[in-house]
Amino acid sequence: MSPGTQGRRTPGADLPGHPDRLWRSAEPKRAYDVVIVGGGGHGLATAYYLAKNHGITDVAVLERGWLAGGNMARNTTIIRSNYLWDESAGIYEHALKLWEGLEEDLGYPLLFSQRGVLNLAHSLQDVRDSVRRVNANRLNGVDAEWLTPEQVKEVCPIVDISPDVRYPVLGGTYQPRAGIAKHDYVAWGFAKAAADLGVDMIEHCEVTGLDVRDGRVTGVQTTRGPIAAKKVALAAAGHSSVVAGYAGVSLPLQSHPLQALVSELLEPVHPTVVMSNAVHVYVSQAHKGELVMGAGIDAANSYRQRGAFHIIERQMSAALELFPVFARAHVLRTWGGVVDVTPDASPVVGLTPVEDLYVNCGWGTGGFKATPGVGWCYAHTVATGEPHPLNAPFSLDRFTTGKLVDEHGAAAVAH
Amino acid sequence: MADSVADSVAEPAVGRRSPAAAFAARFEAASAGGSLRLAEIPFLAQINLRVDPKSPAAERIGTAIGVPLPVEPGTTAGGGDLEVLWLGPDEWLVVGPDGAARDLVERIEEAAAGEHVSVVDVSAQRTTLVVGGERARDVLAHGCALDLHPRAFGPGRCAQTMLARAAVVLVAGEDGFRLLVRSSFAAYVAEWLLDASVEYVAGG
Amino acid sequence: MLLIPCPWCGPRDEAEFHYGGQAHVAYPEDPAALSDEEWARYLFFRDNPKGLFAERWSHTAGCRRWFNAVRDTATNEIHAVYRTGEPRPVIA
Amino acid sequence: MTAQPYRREGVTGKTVRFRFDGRDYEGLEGDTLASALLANGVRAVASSVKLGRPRGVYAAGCEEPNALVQIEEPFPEPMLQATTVELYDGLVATGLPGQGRLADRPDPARYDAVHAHCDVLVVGAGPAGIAAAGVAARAGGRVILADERPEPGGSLLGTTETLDGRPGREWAAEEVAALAALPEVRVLRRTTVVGHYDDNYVVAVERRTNHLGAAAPAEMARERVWRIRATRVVLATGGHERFVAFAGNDLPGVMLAGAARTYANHYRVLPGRRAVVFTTDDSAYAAALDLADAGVEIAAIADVRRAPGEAWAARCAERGIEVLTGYVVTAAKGEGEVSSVEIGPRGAGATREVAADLLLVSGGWTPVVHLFSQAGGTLRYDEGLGAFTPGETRQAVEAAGFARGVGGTGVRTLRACLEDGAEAGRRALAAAGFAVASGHRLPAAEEEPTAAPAEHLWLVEAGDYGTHFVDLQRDVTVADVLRATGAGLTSVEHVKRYTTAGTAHDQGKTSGLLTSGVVAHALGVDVAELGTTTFRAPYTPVSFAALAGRDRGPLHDPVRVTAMHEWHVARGALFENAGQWKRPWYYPRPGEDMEAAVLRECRAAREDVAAMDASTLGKIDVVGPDAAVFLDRLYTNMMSTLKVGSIRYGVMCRPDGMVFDDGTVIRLADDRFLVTTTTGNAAAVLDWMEEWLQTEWPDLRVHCTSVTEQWATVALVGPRSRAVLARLAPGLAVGNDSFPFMTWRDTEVAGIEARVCRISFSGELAYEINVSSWFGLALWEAVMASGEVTPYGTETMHVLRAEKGFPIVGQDTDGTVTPQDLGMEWIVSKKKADFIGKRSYARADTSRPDRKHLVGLLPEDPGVLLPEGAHLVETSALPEPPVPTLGFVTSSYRSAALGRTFALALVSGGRERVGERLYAPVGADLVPVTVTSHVLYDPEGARRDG
Repeated sequence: MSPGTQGRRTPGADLPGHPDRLWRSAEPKRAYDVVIVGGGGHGLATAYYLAKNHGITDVAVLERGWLAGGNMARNTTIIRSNYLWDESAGIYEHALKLWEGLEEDLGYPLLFSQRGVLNLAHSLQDVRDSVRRVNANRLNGVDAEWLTPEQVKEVCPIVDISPDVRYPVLGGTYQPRAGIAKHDYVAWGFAKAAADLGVDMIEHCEVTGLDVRDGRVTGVQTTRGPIAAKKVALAAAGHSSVVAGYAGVSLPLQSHPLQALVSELLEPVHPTVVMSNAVHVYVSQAHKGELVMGAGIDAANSYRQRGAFHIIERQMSAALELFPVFARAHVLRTWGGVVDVTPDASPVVGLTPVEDLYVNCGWGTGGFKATPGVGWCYAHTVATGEPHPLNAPFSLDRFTTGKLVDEHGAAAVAH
Repeated sequence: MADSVADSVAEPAVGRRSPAAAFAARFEAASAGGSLRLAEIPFLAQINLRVDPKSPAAERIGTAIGVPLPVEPGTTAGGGDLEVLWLGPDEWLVVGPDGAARDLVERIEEAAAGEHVSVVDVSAQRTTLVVGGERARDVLAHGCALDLHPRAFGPGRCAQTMLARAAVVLVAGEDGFRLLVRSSFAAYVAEWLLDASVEYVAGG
Repeated sequence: MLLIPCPWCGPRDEAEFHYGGQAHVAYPEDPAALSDEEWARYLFFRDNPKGLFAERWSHTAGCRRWFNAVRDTATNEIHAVYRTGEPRPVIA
Repeated sequence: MTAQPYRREGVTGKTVRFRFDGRDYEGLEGDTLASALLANGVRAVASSVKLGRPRGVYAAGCEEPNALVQIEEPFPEPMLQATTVELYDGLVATGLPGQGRLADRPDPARYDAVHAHCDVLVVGAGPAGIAAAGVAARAGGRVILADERPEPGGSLLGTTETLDGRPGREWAAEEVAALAALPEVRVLRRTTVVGHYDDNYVVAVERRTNHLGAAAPAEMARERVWRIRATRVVLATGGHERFVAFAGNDLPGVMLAGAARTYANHYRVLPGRRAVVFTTDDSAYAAALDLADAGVEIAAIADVRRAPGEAWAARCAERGIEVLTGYVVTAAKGEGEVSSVEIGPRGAGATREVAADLLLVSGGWTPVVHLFSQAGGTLRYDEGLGAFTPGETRQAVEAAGFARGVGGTGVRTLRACLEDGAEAGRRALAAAGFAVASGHRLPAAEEEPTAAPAEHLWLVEAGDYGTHFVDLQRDVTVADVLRATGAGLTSVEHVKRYTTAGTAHDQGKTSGLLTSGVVAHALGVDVAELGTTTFRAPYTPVSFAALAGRDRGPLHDPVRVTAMHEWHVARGALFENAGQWKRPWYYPRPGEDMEAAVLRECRAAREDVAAMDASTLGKIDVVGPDAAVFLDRLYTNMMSTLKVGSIRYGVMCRPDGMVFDDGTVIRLADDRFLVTTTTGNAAAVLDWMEEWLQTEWPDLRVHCTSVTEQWATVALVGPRSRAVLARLAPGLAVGNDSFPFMTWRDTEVAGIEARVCRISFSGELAYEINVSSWFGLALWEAVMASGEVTPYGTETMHVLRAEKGFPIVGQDTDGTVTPQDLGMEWIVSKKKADFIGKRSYARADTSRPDRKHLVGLLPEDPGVLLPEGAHLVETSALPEPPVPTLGFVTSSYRSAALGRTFALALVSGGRERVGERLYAPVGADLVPVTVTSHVLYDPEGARRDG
């Protein structure tokens, strides 16, 4: 070794590896008790809990591309439960509790790191909304604190809290139990565990039709042939409208590109997760050292997994307002996912007008954090034919009654 | 019609202040090198006109002010001390000298003769900034996505567009560009222009 | 950054426009006559196709006119723009 | 300090001094950090991220996977490739162990962005790109030619090829200089095209002052983002050489053959003394011969093929260079760097060890298709090339030269690239609408040997794949790939994620195809079928600061100010950001805190006279025969019955019935109204009006025009406001009968033409005086001149209105609140057949009795101020969570008028709870409060007439 490189730390050395066996891509059988359309995090978690909690193992997860290659592979991995409304807090907090035992449950190192999440406030109204959310969280048993700018600085010393910036940091909410996990590991942990329980993982199998007879779903048409199913559970994220449309079910969804990016590996500078909805930035530093940042969604509907450049520029100018030390970090890679957004920025999980056809969609920019929680509840819904109490508020008919769960109005916590 | 919102104010000798008045000295300093010219033209009369271009009123208005309303999108028409900017398919901005607003409103409303038109004095809604000199295009290109090449945006062209984060009406003239900027944005645009000019001014 | 051909101003950057979602969704003639389901459909349900989509745009930073476009949401290619009130053109 | 031992003999130039890993060195002007380190014999530049193995310079450009450095001075910059860092005096750098380090101080440099437009954008100033740009430019096209290097030439820089009888790089320099002199041509050096977006929106980053070090002029942007909109794009991006996976292929001293050739020819540096060459195609022969000419001993060439190009073999034979066909390198060996190379026949057979300090590898060349792929183009596998080449695209872009795989053998041929580039330039300009004459003269290239077919070898088979590196930077080996495929993974994307291959700083430029090849090998499938991973922007890393550009600090977002702003600043007002506006929040006097200032301002407004700058309210002129009908449809209440000369308050809702905005409507004439909006919603309301008019009701004859900034507005408030106004407007009859509440008058105030409205947002006698914003400051100064009027800010305005129970949209509403929830049943017309939002009030949820209502709250302790955002519960002790909330505090203040604190809150079934005691959890306490009406001050409205 040269004198210049000897004895240095190797920052990548301490990361856990993967097991030697994950899953074998299965050939589709002719029929299953349950077919799950979409092999992303939600589909895989649903399969796992169907098998584990309900003993239903004659299950196929159909994935049009490679497993967990959609939004699961593209999100910024933030996990938190500090949502405004009781209904949201219920399902996200259930998810967070599951996250806290998930590595053990799945037997997979998920790099789940409860490093806390800060949501910054930049206007007096942001402050009101934030305090409102903190107080709501506490009543719901969700850990939450309101921090002054100085306390924000203690949690994350690189945040610029000077009053001279265009939109000064007036404080922030902090959820200490929140954090991040490694998205691929989570998907693969669920996939491996579900496969071990007998679930078939069928990749490169795109659903091209839903068979509906007498108002009841009976199976799916795929690029690898027809598959009969007693129940079909949709978990197709950005493509939910397309798939549900095969059964004549309309969903109140619009699909938009959402972008994210990473920097090169950097020495640790950022100990937590910072989100700033007012200026549309969310950033954490992943385990190997790269900064992971999310941007806003493109305004127009699109299924291109690619966003527009000006969104990135805008986001970066906001990011440097908060974190001037990031100036000479470099963007290595940007990418986009397709997110399905509902009118009230809350998901749709439950029954559909077609019998035995279930839907889980509309998670917008926030689906990753819910993965175990929604898998648990959705599996219950599919297994019993009745919504789990935690997803009952997220039924389709709320758009008719008007009982929306509006998560973008007051709290601005869309992500 | 009862009294109009549009009625321009009388002209007391003192007390008027234009939105970019505080920038006069800095504009002058930035213009000293000769490669760039920044200045405010304050207090121009500006009348926002909405009328169906195919209506007789549109033609009468053109006659009354002595400038036919330009119907080609993104163009201007001039005559005497007036210039008419195309803003939209049924919308124009009539720009005249300081003090001309009241007279313009009266002439246009008279020509409209009761037809459905909208005539609004917006003289104080926007101020006018000049960006001239050989580096004018370079400076504007930092924040304007339009192709400002003379082939695409030569004299006689105008456009509503964005300059950096501000909405502007951009007008190409023989000796540079004019920016019509919302009054509340004038300080931002002025600061932005001065900042964009740093390299060109320093380099001569 | 799409280049969107405003029917009046010509091609302009996407950032000058405001997106208006699905086109040809008329405000109901008589909302009071609608069932809750029908009203919900008007309020919240819009098509979300992967492929050709007739949608509304407003050139907010330019001439402030609303117009319609047919765009392929899988490729972002704009096949046609047309003025509000005109029928959706047939795209081969 | 030593002389540069590996510098070729007889090379002179300007000496540049730099420091690396704590040692001082000298290089030459024109060096990169990599070439200077090589010249000084520094082999190990960095250490690897996972295994900590020493790593040396592997490539000569942006594809470098190994030689990662941290810049320390003149300003810290994390993780750059030594191969792309131009050397300058005073450069201090260190080799990286995988992680870079950010500066702990603000970056003083300037960054900017610029828009550019052209008929043809040519990416890459190599032979194909220069030819393309030359044809397009000479035919009169607006051409941008962008190249990432400091000088043009591309692949010509690394060779000894001649054009028109002189060195290729000289031809390139002269031709590009000639093009740059054309008026419609822009040549961008040191400019990397990093992103290709929809509709030929192409993003490039120009590095403008990096190479100047500390001498960089401060006013010059260090990096510039070019946002280019091109009618046509020609991608002449050339190719990257790839390596082969064999044991020890990461040792310092192992280098891509083409890179070594570049170091020898362009940088005049010998990357070693004695080399073994390992190749799968003909291209490495040229490298070997050039290096031999430069003085490197070529110990042997191991060619995996049985039949290398005959001409090349002959040339080697002439020089006595041993060519071993059907041979592979089985291992590079050495302690910390290459000292010997083990070679042997492919498959099996006796190996032998050859002493060498340099191992040149060529695993073939991969066309650089990143931008084509980013543009949405498909890729197809080219068997001859052993790589993916551009296929179809809907965008107006094409590849040219080697980027298109011209030649088809994997070996770039100069003449073919020139011709292909010229053709592409001609096509592009013609497609952009130009008449292009044929007959552009191309320079004469030397005769090149016909290339023999390449053989595509991904890995040298072995028993142990532990040091067969696939991705050098991520320390991914063939063993790792095999483990991934063994775990059941069958897609390259999965393997990439399992192993992290291709995710490093170089984004897999040298390793991407190799990974695919190894995965295909492991799974026994075809690379063509397996495909490759997605190419994502940016092509090379881009600094955050470049992307942020000048939208920083005060220019981050426009600061909107009123005509009176300077006065507020001079008076020491503190400001609140209200959207983009800066609004005076309160005006503290010396020694006053916010509470004291606001109480004083409130008292002045209630007991005396006070004034606020209300200019930020949105104002829209609505005119036309159908204006009244139009406003009836937008507002929940009736506007058509409003009399000319009068004013009415109104609320607008969304179709879902939720409050969207509120304000006053002034009827100026039968067909003319002036509508005011909240400060934050001015643009949104105007857009809302235009949307309905244009898309739903084009039959209505109405025009809307924003006049927000035409007018400056002063709110004059308090029992003495009438007296102040009377003095300022002697021509105005200010009596209550002649100027009643909710009417307006045109008059002169302080000699300025003005419209005075008698409206009140405080419950007090109040006026809003509107003048041309040119006179806003003059009016304000006139109002303030006597010193009797107290200026007040938004905080006081909020207190005053809250005492009266007037809601603020966005503070007391959150998009889920109806007018009925606000206690404004009276403003929701029962007479109108329809208005926007009406239908929604018949839905189940909007008619629930337990909806949240706006109510007042009085803390039982009148000194306790509830935090805004506090929630309310029914019980005096908190049960275990989850505890259902009854609602929350939207506004909370100390009231001078009430002599106590109070709050507004949205409370479930709140109007039925008036008189009830509820509890607000605040910290560890439960604060008892009493629910009251939301109108707490002067409920009879006795004060508004003074």
